[in-house]
Amino acid sequence: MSTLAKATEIITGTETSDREHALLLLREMLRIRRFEEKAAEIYTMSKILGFLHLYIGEEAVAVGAMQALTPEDRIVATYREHGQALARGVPAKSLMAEMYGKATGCSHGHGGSMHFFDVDRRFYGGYGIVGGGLPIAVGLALADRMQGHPEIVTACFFGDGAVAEGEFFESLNLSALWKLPVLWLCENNLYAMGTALERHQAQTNITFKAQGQGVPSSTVDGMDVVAVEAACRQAAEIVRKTGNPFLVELRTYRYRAHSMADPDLYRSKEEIAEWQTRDPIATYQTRLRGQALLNDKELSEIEGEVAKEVADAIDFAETSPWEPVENLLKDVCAPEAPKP
Amino acid sequence: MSTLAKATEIITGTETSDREHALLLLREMLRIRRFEEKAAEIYTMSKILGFLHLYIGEEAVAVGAMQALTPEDRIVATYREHGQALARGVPAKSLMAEMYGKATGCSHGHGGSMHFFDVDRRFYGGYGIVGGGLPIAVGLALADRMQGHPEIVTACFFGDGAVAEGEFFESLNLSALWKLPVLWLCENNLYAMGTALERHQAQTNITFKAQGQGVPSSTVDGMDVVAVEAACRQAAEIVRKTGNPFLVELRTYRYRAHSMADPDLYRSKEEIAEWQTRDPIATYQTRLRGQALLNDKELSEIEGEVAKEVADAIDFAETSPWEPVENLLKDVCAPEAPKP
Amino acid sequence: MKKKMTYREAIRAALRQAIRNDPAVFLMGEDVGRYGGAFAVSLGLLEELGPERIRDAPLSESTFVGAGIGAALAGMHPIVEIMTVNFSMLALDQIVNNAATLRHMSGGQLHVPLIVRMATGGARRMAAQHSHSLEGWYAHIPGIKVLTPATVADAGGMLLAALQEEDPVFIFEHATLYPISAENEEEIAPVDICKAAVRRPGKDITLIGFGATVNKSLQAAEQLAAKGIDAEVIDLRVLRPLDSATIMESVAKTHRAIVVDEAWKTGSFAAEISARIMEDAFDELDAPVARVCGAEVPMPYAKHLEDAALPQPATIVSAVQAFF
Amino acid sequence: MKKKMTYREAIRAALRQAIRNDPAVFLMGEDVGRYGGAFAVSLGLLEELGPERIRDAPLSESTFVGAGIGAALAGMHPIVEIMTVNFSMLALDQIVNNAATLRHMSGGQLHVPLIVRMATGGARRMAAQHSHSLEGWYAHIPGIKVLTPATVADAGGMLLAALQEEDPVFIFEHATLYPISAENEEEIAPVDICKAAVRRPGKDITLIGFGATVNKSLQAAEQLAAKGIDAEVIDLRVLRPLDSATIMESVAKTHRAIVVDEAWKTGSFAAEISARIMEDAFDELDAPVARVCGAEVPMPYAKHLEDAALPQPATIVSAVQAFF
Ligand SMILES: Cc1ncc(C[n+]2csc(CCOP(=O)(O)OP(=O)(O)O)c2C)c(N)n1
Ligand SMILES: Cc1ncc(C[n+]2csc(CCOP(=O)(O)OP(=O)(O)O)c2C)c(N)n1
Ligand SMILES: [Mg+2]
Ligand SMILES: [Mg+2]
Repeated sequence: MSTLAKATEIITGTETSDREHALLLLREMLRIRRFEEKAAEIYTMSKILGFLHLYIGEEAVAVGAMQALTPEDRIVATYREHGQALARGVPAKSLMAEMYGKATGCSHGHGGSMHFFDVDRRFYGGYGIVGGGLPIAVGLALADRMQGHPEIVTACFFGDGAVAEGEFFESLNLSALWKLPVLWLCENNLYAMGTALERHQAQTNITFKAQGQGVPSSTVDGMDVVAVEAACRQAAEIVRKTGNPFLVELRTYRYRAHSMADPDLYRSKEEIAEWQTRDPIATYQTRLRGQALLNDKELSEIEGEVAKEVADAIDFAETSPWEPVENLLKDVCAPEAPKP
Repeated sequence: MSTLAKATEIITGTETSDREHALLLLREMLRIRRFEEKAAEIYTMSKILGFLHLYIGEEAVAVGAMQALTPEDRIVATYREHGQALARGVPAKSLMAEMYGKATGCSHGHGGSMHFFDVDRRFYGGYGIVGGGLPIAVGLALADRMQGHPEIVTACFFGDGAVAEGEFFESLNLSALWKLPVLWLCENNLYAMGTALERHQAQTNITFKAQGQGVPSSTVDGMDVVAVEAACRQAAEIVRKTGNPFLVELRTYRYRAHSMADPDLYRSKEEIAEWQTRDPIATYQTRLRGQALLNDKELSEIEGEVAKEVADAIDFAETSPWEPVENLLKDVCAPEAPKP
Repeated sequence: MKKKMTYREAIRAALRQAIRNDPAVFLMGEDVGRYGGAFAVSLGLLEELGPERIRDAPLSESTFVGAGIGAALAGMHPIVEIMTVNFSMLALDQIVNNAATLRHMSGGQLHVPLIVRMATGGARRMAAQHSHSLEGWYAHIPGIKVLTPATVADAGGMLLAALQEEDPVFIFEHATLYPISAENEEEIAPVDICKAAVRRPGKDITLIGFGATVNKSLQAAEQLAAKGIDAEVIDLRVLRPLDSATIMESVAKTHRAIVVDEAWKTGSFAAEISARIMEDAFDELDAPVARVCGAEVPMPYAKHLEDAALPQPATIVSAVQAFF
Repeated sequence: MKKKMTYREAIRAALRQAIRNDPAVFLMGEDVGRYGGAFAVSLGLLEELGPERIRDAPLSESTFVGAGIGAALAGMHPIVEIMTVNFSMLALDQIVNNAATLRHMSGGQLHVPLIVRMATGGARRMAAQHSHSLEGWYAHIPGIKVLTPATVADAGGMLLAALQEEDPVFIFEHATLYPISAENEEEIAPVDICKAAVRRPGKDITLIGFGATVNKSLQAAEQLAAKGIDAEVIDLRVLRPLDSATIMESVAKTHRAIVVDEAWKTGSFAAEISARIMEDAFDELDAPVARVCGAEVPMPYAKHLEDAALPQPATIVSAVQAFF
């Protein structure tokens, strides 16, 4: 598709700026991959508890999409939001500490893996109820529109499973009806837990659904970080210029089970293997090598730096304090304000 | 559209059977019109209380659609269901008694105007929560499908306002995904209370929305009873043959306020007047006269019979008993059954 | 300047003031604009304040409530009207899982200055789907405030007070109260939203109600006075956080209490009041606290049945007489 | 033939029997089939019973619950699984306004033989959106039955008993109970679903719980026995209709009671129990009924905070000691 064409332009150039950007995309994807590989290990040691939803395999989506956003833009994500948070620049240590449940976590240990928040980075959180973040995105964009900033984009990530929820349609309609600057990002990884898209949707073409609600859309190969960046830049551009919503469907795949609790009985090893041949990181590395933009030395440097960042995050989490139990009821409501 | 063409065939024939049918359509529409005119009068006398939503102007929709259904078919309606109940053959007296709150009402006085039920006629009720009846229709059709009767059609009436509710999309998807024999009948009267369709939907084309959920659809002039009958027969045929859902959008208009409580400030007198020139009853009468299928004598006979039916219904309601207060808690749950 | 106004007009006046005085405030809901509000509360405000600030929403309760939450996170102070409590269940996920949790779940980074108004209650012959009294469910949810104005003064004043809060405030307007009228300051001022109010002092027994059951209790108290029983009537006003102190002071004086609540008895908020009195004033009690609540039945349409299903002054009176 | 089985296996066995023996019965919900159930309750049943009877549903809670209601109206007896109570709010409109009202609203023409199962409760480090305890809300709704199996025997037996009912039955399976195991008849048989059960007889004080708080109360009772306090433990089993008699008999013996409920205290079902004891056994009480409930906070993720937010055997023990 045209965005793919447009995409390759970005990369084939050879000025350093392009090269730097290419390596940045690779590094960002690796940060997510290595961070989550460690998190999974730590989970087995019962230091991370509850739900842990890994993004491994989908890194190109968060990394590519995040390139299209400015610091003023707002982000709404799901319970599967490690990738978005890291790509947005939320410090790995505050994320790891959050998963440990430490007071130094990005949500003070109140949220865990599913509920990362970082308001300074306009990261408005991971939402655990499927579809539950979409109305929030509508509201953030409504506030920007009403406050005279239709150029601020609210990027809302959600999965293919969320399109089964009525809130998806209600939210798309409101965003189009009220002309709100929302960039709808549908991470179509083909499964909602164990339910394949074609087993939960009679019409699997998500762009038809968007059209029915008056939201223009595009579809992109979510395993190709360059294509994702191009498609999202194009879409974000439209949203920023028009102040109206746009939906991008990102075709991707989750390599790990839905969560650490999932026995993953509903898909074949072959299917997973087939998608692994399209690994967003491996394929991008090959591509960069082919374009002489990456060599072994550079790669191991990057891997080294990433490994250190993750190790530091774990140290930080391990050594961070717990929130005192006396604070249990803190932050439920505002501290009593003087009354009229 | 083609159904209109097809429609006119039905009527231009002159054998008695056609003529009888033509007069039946007229009579049915008049029964609804006169019944509701009286109901509105009685409401002002505070004998009917709560909400009263009149169907006046939309009679062709219920009457035309009902022709396409067999006694085995099932009907789900909204709080604006006087027309559907009458056209389905629920006795006028049991409806009037229900609106009086009498024990002889079709719902024993428990439901009132919004909640008519008549299981013998497979009339599964008027639902007061917008969109709330659609999942019920999915379930009725699911039961028929699972019990080996995909030829039984569940006809589900709902308004244009209901397409704003997520349940509309969820229900269409489930009906298509599970191949359920549901005839979705969208009564598009252009307003949801005071909110015009274009002020609550970015994409006002309802067939696009159906398509996005995998449900084929057609649109028909809901002010033309013949066209409605033809379109619904065609659609019901498809549902019966395929066992799959189909949606018909019926373009119609409500002449009276949304409910007796509505000051009707949101639309112009001109608009109402313009639509009144397309009155489904007046235009049909003219048409029948033009085809020499109706004369003054026949019309006044019909009017007389209809007036009598309504008068009898009022007598019945007036003279019917109240449910004894001692029965207040009856029918909340099954009478205690013997336990294991 | 005082002026006779209705409960409805007091809310309208408060809305007008709030929206005029603060660019962050706006009203959003079904038919609040062109239609004028299902209960005519916002009648005329669209013309005065425009469609941005008096915003008609589609029939999408979950999403426009969620949009209110999102807008509140980004600098606005939305007043969302859910036409009636009966439709609020469609938005309950957004309320329980987002509005009420975001401050805590984000470690205090976020807060949700949102107001949700809704009409509540029965007695209008609306039958089983349009007559719910679910204030007690909302009062169960940590992270929000729940207000139940029972007077003209509270109808307007509570809305302005709610706008001074940083967290979500839910205001339940009993639909039968919209037409009541009273002398009121033309310029609405915020009222206290911390304390319950003693609406009628008395020494023999305490009648505790909120919303529509306050007036019913006052009527009962008048009838009881004729019978020589001096009942104190408490209007809870705020269901969450609950002002236990005012209740306990009264019980310490009267040693008897009846809670009057239109909701179905089992699991009603009346049970919470009874349990609190048990916990905080057990030794003061000369008799068990009683509850006069709604009958446990989906609301019937027929007037005589609905009247029988709801607490009435007469049923309160006989419940009181059972104490003496 | 007795056999050691888990709570999870008992439900699975009951599902298998019910679906095999009655063509009207089927299981419908998110990921009940291919995935095997979020809690592996229906693991293997798809292969045994096929996709018609073990029906995977899209993420459309409101609609597949409503579809269950509709199917029940037309001759089926659906068992709908809502993955967890946390998602049930999306279906609450269908439950409150349709499932619970249709029999009455139709004048008795219709009835809704529907079972809705859902996992409930906290203590699994699932944080604020996945740890709700809302059984009390459901127990407020006339027209439905509410069951809370706390044992392996009840887990399977209650499901089969529920299938003998003509009205909607809601079964709350506390997620922490799925792995518990006990000797149980291999062939599941229906159990009584009218009465509460005395799980441990005692004479000094009555501990009243349901679901997960039954075992916590039993653990507390053991610790108290060592301290010379003999606690009676009641498992409510059925929250609606509530078996008051068993509670009052116990209180008449012990004269003291504590209600243990994981839900937020204010507006909890524990309040209803306390109020009922006040109303029916006031003169039997030597001390006010106490409540040990969940802290009023959105559930925190961190283990030490969640543990502090929920009733624990230790907190029950100290609440009891405050009586003596
Ligand atoms: C309303 C609701 N129903 C069910 C769940 C349980 N659940 C959590 S994630 C999930 C699948 C969501 O799939 P998708 O939207 O495609 O996102 P993905 O996990 O694939 O990223 C389900 C069913 C939930 N969290 N919320
Ligand atoms: C969920 C819900 N929200 C709001 C209402 C109040 N209400 C009743 S009818 C109605 C308009 C519905 O319009 P439409 O679906 O077009 O049906 P019509 O009345 O035009 O026949 C509204 C908003 C309701 N009954 N249910
Ligand atoms: Mg997915
Ligand atoms: Mg309409």
